[in-house]
Amino acid sequence: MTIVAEGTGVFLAPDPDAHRRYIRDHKEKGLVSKVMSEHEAIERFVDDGDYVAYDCNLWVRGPASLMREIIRQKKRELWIAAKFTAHDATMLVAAGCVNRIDVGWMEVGRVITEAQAAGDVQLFEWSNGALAYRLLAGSLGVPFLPLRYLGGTDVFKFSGAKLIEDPYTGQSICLVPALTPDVALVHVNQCDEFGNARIFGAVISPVETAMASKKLILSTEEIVDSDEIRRHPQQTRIPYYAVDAVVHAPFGGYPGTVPGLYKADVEHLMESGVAQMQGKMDEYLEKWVFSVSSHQEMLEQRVGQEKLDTLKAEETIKEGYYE
Amino acid sequence: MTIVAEGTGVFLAPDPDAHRRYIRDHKEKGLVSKVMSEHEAIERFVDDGDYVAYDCNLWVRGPASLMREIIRQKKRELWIAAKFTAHDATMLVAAGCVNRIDVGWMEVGRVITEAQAAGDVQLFEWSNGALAYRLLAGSLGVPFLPLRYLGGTDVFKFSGAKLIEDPYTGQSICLVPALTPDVALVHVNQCDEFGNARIFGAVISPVETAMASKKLILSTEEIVDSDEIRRHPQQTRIPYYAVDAVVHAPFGGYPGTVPGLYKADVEHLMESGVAQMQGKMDEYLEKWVFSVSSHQEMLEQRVGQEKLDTLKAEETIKEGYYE
Amino acid sequence: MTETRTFTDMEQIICTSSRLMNGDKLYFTAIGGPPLVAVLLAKRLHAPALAYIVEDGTIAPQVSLPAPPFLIAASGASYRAASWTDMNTVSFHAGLGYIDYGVLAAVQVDQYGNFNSTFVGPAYERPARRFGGPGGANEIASLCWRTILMTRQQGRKFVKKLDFMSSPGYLDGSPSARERAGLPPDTGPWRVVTETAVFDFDEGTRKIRLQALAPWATVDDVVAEMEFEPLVAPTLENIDVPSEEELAVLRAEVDPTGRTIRGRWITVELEGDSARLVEQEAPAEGA
Amino acid sequence: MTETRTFTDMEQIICTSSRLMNGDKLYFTAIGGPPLVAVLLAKRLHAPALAYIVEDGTIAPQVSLPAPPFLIAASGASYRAASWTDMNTVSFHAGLGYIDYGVLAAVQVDQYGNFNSTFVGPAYERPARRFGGPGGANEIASLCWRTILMTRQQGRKFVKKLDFMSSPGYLDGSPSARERAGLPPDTGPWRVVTETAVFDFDEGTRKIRLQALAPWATVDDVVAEMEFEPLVAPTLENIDVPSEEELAVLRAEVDPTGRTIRGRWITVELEGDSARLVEQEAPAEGA
Repeated sequence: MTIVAEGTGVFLAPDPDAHRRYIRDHKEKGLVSKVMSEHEAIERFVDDGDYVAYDCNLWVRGPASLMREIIRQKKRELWIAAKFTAHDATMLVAAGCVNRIDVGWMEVGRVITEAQAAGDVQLFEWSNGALAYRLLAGSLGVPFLPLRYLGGTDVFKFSGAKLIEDPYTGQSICLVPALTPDVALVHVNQCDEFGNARIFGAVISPVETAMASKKLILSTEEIVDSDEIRRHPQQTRIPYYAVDAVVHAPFGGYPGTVPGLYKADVEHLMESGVAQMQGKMDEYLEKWVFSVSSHQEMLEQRVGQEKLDTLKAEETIKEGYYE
Repeated sequence: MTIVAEGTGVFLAPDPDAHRRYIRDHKEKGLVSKVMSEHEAIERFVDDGDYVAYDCNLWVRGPASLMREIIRQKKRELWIAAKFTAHDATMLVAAGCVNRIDVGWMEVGRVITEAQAAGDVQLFEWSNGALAYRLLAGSLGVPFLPLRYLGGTDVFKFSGAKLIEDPYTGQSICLVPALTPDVALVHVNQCDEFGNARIFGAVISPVETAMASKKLILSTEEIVDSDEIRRHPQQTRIPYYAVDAVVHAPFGGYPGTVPGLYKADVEHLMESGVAQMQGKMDEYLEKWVFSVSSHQEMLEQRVGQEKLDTLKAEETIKEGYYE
Repeated sequence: MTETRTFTDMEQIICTSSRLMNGDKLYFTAIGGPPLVAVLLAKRLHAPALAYIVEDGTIAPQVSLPAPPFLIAASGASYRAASWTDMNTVSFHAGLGYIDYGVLAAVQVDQYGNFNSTFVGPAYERPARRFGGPGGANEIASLCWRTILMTRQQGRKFVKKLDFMSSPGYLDGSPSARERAGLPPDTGPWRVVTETAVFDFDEGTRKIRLQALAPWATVDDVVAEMEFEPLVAPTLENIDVPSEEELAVLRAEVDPTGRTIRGRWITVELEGDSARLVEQEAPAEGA
Repeated sequence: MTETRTFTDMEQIICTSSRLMNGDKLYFTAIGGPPLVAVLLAKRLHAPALAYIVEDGTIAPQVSLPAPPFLIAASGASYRAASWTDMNTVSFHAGLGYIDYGVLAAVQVDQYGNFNSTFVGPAYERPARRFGGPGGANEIASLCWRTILMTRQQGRKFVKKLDFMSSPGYLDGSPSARERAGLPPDTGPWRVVTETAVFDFDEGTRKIRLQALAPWATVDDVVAEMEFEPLVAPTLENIDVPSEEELAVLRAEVDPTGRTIRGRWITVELEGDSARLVEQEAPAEGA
């Protein structure tokens, strides 16, 4: 069972035993309410230097309000997994929160290019699938998983993957290290006060992300009664005992969409794109993050009820989500 | 990356490349109806010598009618994965269909003990979890997966697991080979004519079993319109392109339960238990399998409408399944 | 004031085990038999908030009592769960360190808490008696932080050498034996519960140690029903006999068909904290 | 009878690609951009039964046209799917061999069909231009049986050496190079489609080979827009220019906002099977 080749990338090293100890010592097994404000959730559960994982942010069901709170609280030296994301990384880098990015796919522009050139941010190469798969490994509690891609490419060379001789088939196969983030941010459609959570629609990897991470913050469009959760146990995708914080965040995915509930605010997405192209991310962040004290205040003072009503009204597809 | 220890058990060797070629050459990607009789499905898709996988049979949502058809057609030299099963293995061994069993947990009595002593059946030791996990590996398309149990026990010694030094942590960890059965039998609540299938309730590993196998036969309580399937895509657990046969089999799980639909026939389960203890499995099989030409005939002539109505009426819990 | 109480050996095992369980811990139990009955009893009587997961993917169900017959194949077993998942998913939760206690039954146990649920007899191919296999016991005993084992106090159950080691205790008892075998550290058997005794494990040697005793049994009674001599704790705790309430709930609500709680009958006379054996049935063959 | 037709380079690429697609095959497409538009066009015009999966776990959706704007973040993109799963699940289906064709866009392609979507420029740390990363392209190009690549016919896109190999073609072109790198056998790039050409790959050398040509372009035109000399098939097939129907559907239904189909304008004069270039815009910088 030979190691044929190894990538040279820096990666968050898997340590399943340390992860187990953390879970044992910190998770609440009883049914206790975890409902708290976004401020408290981010303050208590996101530390400077943390590896932060999330999905598909600013497009579909992303933890956008939690990310803005991270920026508002000026968290520093975060490491993120940018898989299948829009300009989240740009916002976080512009705000000075992030200095390491594992790349699957992210919208990139001058903010990140300049930060990379200045040495303010380091990029590490993976792919969307490889990052989702590393999170799967983390959620299985194992230190690595084999996979049948990455090999042969520069992504492999810049990653933490290894090419080995498979002891079962004798053929070459890649291994990738499990990813066990310090904290996961997951936006869900519904959960109860304990954290039993429902997610409606096609997804990237919210369940793997949730279960792979040491700390887990949920933001939710709706807090529903626990009895209602228990009437449809098959809909519960994340169990309460994994959850550290439940943040009630209607429109928490804004400016992205929560399918079945509200459309993405394309106008806003354009505004942020233009801001980054024109080098005006500071103004953008001031307007949307720093000049308001909370997500709720942003919705009221920056978006406005009329726009929110429109985004809801225009999402006419409910089928499969809410009916 | 050293191999520290290896089990000596015989196991179905993983060959992901051969599996891929089979899938490429045999699966239908278009939307074509796969509805056929249980007779045709078993005749076309179960060959003597096949490795057959299924879940939780004779208890909960098992492919009981398909298994009886296998016995009726006198398939020979099958190899089965007995994970979390009742006396399925007993029936199949008594009928002379099976000569190899990978054991997780099965109800065992004199039929299997005597067949083992006579050399008519070989047992290979795993655990429920290890077999479900091997099927997961198969469904991921990889040749093996690491896991953190089996090691140190006699199960390990009698299995096909390997203990290696993990190239990421330096610690000992087990590997188990992927299990890619020749054919999966999966009983589902609902599917459309193409095979898009819904399963309601807690499950063992029907999805992994389905996706890990070369051939896939579904039996279903109900065939629903494809438009209805597409109105709730999140409920589809098995996609049509993996499915080779759809057998309409109301009460297909009998004498087991399909939760939310009908109760298990405890009386019947007792009858089969007694038959096996008294060495009368031949009589049992004659009555319930050979003397009837089909599942439908068994229901009509051996179970009777009154009993079926009672089993349905007594399943008063619909919540979470059908409401 | 004396009082006479009659119960089965299995009822004692179940009651003693259930008293070890708390509402703020998470349990992984075999899907039926004594482990599930003990969990349901604890939940019904002193730990209503107790949550447990089952191999079939059911997470934290709220079984309404009286339990339906044949619980293993009844929708009542997963009623009002927090989540319905699958076998792999709950194993992963155990692997991640979420599950505090595994609760399991064993056919044979050795001095390091390794146990057998595969076969007894001289040779693998010709078992005197073949059992169902480890089921989920191997993973539960490997991945949960602590394991509670339930078995009867009989010489053929506490053996010098297992006929087959289906699931791990402390293996050969050497330091880090479990870790070297690929199992997560700081895990292992925590208590072994029988009708007359509770055993724990010595931290230094990882050998089984008598820790508590039924008031109607002596250390010699217990050791007489073991193939090997266990360690004995300096002070032995007292095991309460099943209370009237426990027995009533067990028989009427948790196991109304009596399939699990049946066993050999034991009658004791109670006086304060002490109990005197009045009568006990001989063990049945193969029980 | 001559006729004048005007279309963008990207419209040509999309139409040519979509004509390569069949209703009885399964496709894995990037979630947006030209690959998805080509698939939607094929599904709308000549292959209504065509099924495709997307990285976000959507299996075989039935997008109702006209497509909603910003499809990547619209529920319309997964409307009436056969199944909603997740990113890992659809990758597993590809890994199991279910997916016939991957459809992807590339920033740079080399002679073995390896491609880049990470950065262009002299050094990794100081890219002239940084792109989003491979996204799902690495897994799609590795696991699907065949890959269709879409890119513009420009010298800076067909390069001798990639600035970064984000996703695999035939790697160094040596026999079994992909297998030695851990990828499944019998997979690899199948066609590269540009506005003027379709390339396939020589079976022996695995080198890119000009296989079809737009009627208004010559082999020299194509080769002039490549850093290396491709192989040329003995007989070149003819690429039809976008039909009026294709353009109408593209513009009105598949990409009504025009975000994907925009590009440099090309005007040709058609006469029977031949077409004469009337005018074409110069390529935009960075397009």
